[in-house]
Amino acid sequence: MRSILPILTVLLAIVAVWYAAAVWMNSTWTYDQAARAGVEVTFGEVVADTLAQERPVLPAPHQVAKGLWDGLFGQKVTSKRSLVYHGWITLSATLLGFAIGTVMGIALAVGIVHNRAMDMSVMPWAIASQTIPILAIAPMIIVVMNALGLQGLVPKSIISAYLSFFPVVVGMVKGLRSPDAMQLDLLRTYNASAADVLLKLRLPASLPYLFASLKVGVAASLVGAIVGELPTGAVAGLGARLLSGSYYGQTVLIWAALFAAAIVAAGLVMLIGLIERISLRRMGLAR
Amino acid sequence: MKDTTTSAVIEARGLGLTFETNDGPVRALTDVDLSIGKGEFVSFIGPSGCGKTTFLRCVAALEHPTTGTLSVNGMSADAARQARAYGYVFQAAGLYPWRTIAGNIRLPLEIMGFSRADQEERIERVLSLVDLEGFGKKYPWQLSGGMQQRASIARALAFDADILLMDEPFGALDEIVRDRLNEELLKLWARTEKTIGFVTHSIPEAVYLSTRIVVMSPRPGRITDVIESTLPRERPLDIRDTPEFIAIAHRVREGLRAGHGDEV
Amino acid sequence: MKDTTTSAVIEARGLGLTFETNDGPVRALTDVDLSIGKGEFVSFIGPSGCGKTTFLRCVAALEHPTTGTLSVNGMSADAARQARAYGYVFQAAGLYPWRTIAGNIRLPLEIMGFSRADQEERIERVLSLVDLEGFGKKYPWQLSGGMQQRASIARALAFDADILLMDEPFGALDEIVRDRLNEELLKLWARTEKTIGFVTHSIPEAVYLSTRIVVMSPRPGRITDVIESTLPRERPLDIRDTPEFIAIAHRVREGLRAGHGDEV
Amino acid sequence: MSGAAISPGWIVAAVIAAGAAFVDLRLAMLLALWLGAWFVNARLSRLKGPLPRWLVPAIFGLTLLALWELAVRLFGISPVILPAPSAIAARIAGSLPILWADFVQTALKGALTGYVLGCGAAVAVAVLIDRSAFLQRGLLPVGNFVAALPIVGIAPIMVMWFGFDWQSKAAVVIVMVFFPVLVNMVAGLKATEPMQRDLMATYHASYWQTLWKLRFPAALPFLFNGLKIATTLALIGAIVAEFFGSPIVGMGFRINASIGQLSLDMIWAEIAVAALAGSAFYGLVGFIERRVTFWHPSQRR
Amino acid sequence: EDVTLQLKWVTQAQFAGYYVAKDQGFYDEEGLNVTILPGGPDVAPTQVIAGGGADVVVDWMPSALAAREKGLALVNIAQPFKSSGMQLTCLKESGVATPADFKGKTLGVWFGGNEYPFLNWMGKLGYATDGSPDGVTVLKQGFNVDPLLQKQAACISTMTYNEYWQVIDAGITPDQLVNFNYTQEGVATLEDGLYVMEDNLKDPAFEEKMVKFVRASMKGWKWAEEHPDDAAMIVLDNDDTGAQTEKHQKRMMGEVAKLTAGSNGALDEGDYQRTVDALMSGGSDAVITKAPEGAWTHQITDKALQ
Ligand SMILES: Nc1ncnc2c1ncn2[C@@H]1O[C@H](COP(=O)(O)OP(=O)(O)OP(=O)(O)O)[C@@H](O)[C@H]1O
Ligand SMILES: Nc1ncnc2c1ncn2[C@@H]1O[C@H](COP(=O)(O)OP(=O)(O)OP(=O)(O)O)[C@@H](O)[C@H]1O
Ligand SMILES: Cc1ncc(C[n+]2csc(CCO)c2C)c(N)n1
Ligand SMILES: [Mg+2]
Ligand SMILES: [Mg+2]
Repeated sequence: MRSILPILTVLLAIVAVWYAAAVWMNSTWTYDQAARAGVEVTFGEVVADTLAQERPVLPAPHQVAKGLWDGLFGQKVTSKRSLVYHGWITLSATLLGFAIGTVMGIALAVGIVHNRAMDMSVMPWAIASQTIPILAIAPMIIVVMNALGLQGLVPKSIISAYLSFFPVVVGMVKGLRSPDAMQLDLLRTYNASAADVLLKLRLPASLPYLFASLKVGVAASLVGAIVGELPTGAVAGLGARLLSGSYYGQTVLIWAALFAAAIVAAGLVMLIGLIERISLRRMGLAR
Repeated sequence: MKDTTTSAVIEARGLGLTFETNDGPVRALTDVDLSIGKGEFVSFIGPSGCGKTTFLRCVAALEHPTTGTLSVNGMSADAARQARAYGYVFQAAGLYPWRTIAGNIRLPLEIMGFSRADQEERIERVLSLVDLEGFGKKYPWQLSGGMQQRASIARALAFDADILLMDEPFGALDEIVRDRLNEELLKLWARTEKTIGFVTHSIPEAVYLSTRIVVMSPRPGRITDVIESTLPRERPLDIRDTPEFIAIAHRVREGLRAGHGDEV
Repeated sequence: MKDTTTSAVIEARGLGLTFETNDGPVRALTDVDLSIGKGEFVSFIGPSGCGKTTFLRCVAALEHPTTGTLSVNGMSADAARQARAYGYVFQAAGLYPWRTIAGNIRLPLEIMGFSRADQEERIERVLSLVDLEGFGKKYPWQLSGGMQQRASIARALAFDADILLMDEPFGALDEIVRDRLNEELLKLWARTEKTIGFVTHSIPEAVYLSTRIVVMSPRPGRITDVIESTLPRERPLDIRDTPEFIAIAHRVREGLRAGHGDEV
Repeated sequence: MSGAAISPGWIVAAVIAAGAAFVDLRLAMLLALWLGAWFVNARLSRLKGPLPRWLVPAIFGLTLLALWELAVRLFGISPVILPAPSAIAARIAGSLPILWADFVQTALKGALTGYVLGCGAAVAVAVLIDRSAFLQRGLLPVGNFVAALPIVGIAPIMVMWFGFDWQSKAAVVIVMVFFPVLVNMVAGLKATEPMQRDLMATYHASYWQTLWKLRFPAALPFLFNGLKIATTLALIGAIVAEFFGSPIVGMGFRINASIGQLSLDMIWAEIAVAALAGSAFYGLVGFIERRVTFWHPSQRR
Repeated sequence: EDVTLQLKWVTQAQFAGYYVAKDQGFYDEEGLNVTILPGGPDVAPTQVIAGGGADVVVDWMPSALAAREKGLALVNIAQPFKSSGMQLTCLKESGVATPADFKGKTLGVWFGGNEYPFLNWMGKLGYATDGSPDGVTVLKQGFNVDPLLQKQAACISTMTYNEYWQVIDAGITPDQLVNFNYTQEGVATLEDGLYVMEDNLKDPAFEEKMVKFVRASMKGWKWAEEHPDDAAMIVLDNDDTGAQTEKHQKRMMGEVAKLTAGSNGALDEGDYQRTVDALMSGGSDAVITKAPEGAWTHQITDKALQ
């Protein structure tokens, strides 16, 4: 609750800057149109016009808010014009992808930490895999998966997992290696098995890294899910909304979809933050 | 021949260890010859940096000697570690911050597969042995330095290994508690016939506890003197006022001073 | 009236501190009344967990008392901290792993804006004071436990604060080094007229060093006895064999035992 | 560990390969190649010295390429679905000037500029957030929100705002790398121990002194996590942003234009350049990390 | 029988015929169960059909022929679009009135297989497209008309039925614009045709299926031409993104009807030859280097249109 005031302050500042920027960025069009029509415009008219354009360069906050409101609450959630409907489609692919990516990422990190051969060979190629522009191979992934008889949620989730596993690997490799020498030595004196070292030392010690990675990973998952929507003809989901808004120059629609996506992402990140706080507290690490 | 090797629980011959560091090698141990028999209580004393910790770590197979041979329980140090032959108390408490005190003591018990009931029972016992009843549910950072150290002693005692390696376990304790724990340790030793390697900086403590006192000296770390204690096994606290005790303590102090002398 | 407050460097009245923990409050300090004058050397002794560290932390304004008042140098503890009135030696070494030993000692000097040349000179001086010449370029993990502790003492001495708060600084050192450092500390104290608060577990150390010895007792942490030393300011090491010394030590031991008694 | 060479795992693997031979001989060949290479690598990785550091990943990569080539040939995969590595190599050799021009446009101008600015901004904001509890509570949620905007949505907007050239790509990269670096840096700035902070308090170190001498070094292991993840994101970001409008040069442009021509060899040639550049960039950041966080347990194996 | 159709672009009136055929039950009458997959900027229909993701695709002839030369044997089995709808739309105020004014100007072009007619045209006009001073500056344009509105480009590519109207809707009047229609400039290439894999055609069952499909699809197209508003509504019903507007789709249907008018589905050999000539005339930039063989067939339409 204490955060309400700061958030509001920051939001207010942003909205103020935003309005100013909207007037500034959209005024070119206003002046151009006036020149084309051969009329003079006063500053007041310019301001009024810039905040109500149909295809603004930067839509005014209230325009986006209205677009968001219409999209979220303006219709039945099952309607194709509802952002809730599209958001849900994207969210489900995100969650599945995130789950796959996280499990894969942790598994790979565990392998890398425990196996020298894997450490040396997998990591460079995991890095290389991430430099492949996803939008370029997404269509191929979809085509190949399609040939394997997989359609719908799964191919999108695979792309989403592909983007999210990497931050998890990088963070977890570091986290799993973060216990100091004495903490490891202690377990060696017990001749603890590798599994024990993992479960009782490396995993708990890696938690701060894990949560930082998960936050990045879940945001990446969402991007992956949205990207994954494009090569399937972008029929539904926030990615489809973004793209179709873009085709028809419906700037407000783009921004509303963009905000919906960001709300989903921020919600997921906050959820992970919450889990982080709870688990750190339960482990006595929150001080 | 066979006899001597089986009775020597820890046997070091020409042991040496050199660390490579950013500004040249550091000879932490050279030419250490030492044989510790079953049921002995051997203390290591010497100026800081003389290699006491390093030697204990070699015995525990946490460090690998660069020269010489070392056997523990008739096998290699590593094999002994794998047979869980010893309990080790580190110089710093090293409790896991995400586990409560009881959880920290439970750690080795879980790993070694003790039953749940047995775990609880042992935790209770060692907590009271080190005077920490009622602190089981606290986290390490909620304890004072001395309490943390006692918790780490409790952790090493919990699983009853035959060999105990203790690196300045009582360093952060006041005299009274220290006396009490010294007595407890002696009782435990007498009862269980454990073999104990014990690093300390206190001469009276070394003399009071040990059957043998190893005096070490630094740069390079080596053994300069080994003093056999002539005190009886049964040792009430006031044995420390006997002339015999004072004589041994004197000899240790001389040894220590000599070690310091040739370098300061 | 004015006079007494200015001459008391540290003045605690009815000081109390209670920690809130997951299983109930812990009363670490209650009703502590203590006044330490300029140039005094006050030792704190008591069983582990009795609140010695907590008291020192209150004086250093690292912990905030829940009841009572505390003034340092005539101002609030926090103001004194901000005036960099003291050097603090923690119970654990707490060196920064990314700095060499010299770098760690340089840390407060950088922060307090000493000139480069002055820094080098001071580092050299304190390194030799704690017998660590030649280890300036090593990293903390390359040092033994005792060496790390000495490095942390050097760090606190480097910037010459008027008040020194030392939490078991010599805990991990052997008797010889400890004696030497005790002597050095006394010399430093005599030379500089610093006010020193010193936590120790060693009764002889407390008696040898202090002008006053504060005996504490746990649960709840409180002062049970304050013993004025009648020893002269000039103290050769062999003062420890004088009857006067032994008498004071005896009184301290009795006080300690009493503190233990009413809880065990 | 030492017995791994003939451990049950290997026997199981061999049996699987043999079993596969009954199903499909081609599959068995691929499996056998894979297992053989892994076996060699498992051996090599136990050697000491700098050689395995390079050899092992190289063998691993070559194996992947060999498997790929073999699979394409054995299963007769159409070159418009997946070209063979040999075809890609031929294309690379034949198009060096184009690839270089694209690389300069996308990787150097777009990705690198954006990376530097974005990471810098994230570190600065992390410090700001850390500095004031007010901002911490106000800015972090808003920052989470703004920085989680999906690239697909922001790229067209950036093109509209900053034009078709590399500036808009750099802007996309800034937004993309911002979040991972921010999150890691914020976590890193929290990662000091109470006693380390207390020590600074006893010196009455100023905020900036504490930041510079304690929290920043302590945050470095986390920061580098973010910086490493950001290297790959920067490249993807710059390339993908070109899909939404670009001059007729650039890696993303080339990939996008080649899809219509079904020149998959060209697409993969660009991907190869991206992978190479990305790995080199990542390697560089990793190298710097090893240099400056040498003291962290994870670097002291 | 199942048929999967991959479109070249998103669900819009450009593909009304197929949606109408499905909605009005024309496919059902033929006993076909047709799945229509929308496309988009990230969907290359050629790749989808190569990967087995579709039986038949809607594509433009330049990219189909380019794919054929790359070894993907695509065959045109029907050509519902008679004329080309592509044009270059310029703002008058940027100083473009005739092709002679292009020099030094920035022109927006769609890539991804759609750039060939443009490159061919520039070749004919003698403009370099590599950024050299005497030529034109080419931008790979995104998917909307913003570059024109923001004056980032003097001209952009538009379709008569889509982007052009977006410019108008944005508030620019037709008299402030100059249009260069590819057909009028004599560089038109054939647009939306139906393509299948050559090998499949040898299978009589597949052939039979395609006959039914083309017949029903053309029926759909002709229905759409006659009922443009209803067709637009059918398209809207099938748009899963919910981003299309009624006004825009109705107008698009009206324009699309002009392009499909005059085609009964069978490919006109003359049109084909013009397209091939245009594509081969590009010199070093030529899209195809040799005249394609067997790139089209009347085998299906002949049977379908009996
Ligand atoms: N952060 C904390 N949270 C909760 N309880 C604490 C905390 N710090 C200390 N305590 C408790 O306060 C009491 C006093 O602790 P303190 O560290 O002052 O003891 P000490 O006298 O320094 O002991 P030692 O000699 O063992 O260092 C102990 O019971 C301890 O458990
Ligand atoms: N990891 C290491 N790398 C480099 N040098 C080391 C390392 N560990 C210890 N040393 C050096 O080895 C020597 C012996 O150290 P050791 O820890 O065994 O001393 P110690 O006798 O236990 O001292 P203390 O009583 O202070 O704990 C010291 O000079 C130390 O600097
Ligand atoms: C990547 C890509 N960019 C542009 C087009 C051009 N295009 C062809 S049909 C159509 C819809 C009509 O407005 C458009 C825009 C394309 N096909 N693919
Ligand atoms: Mg040691
Ligand atoms: Mg303490």
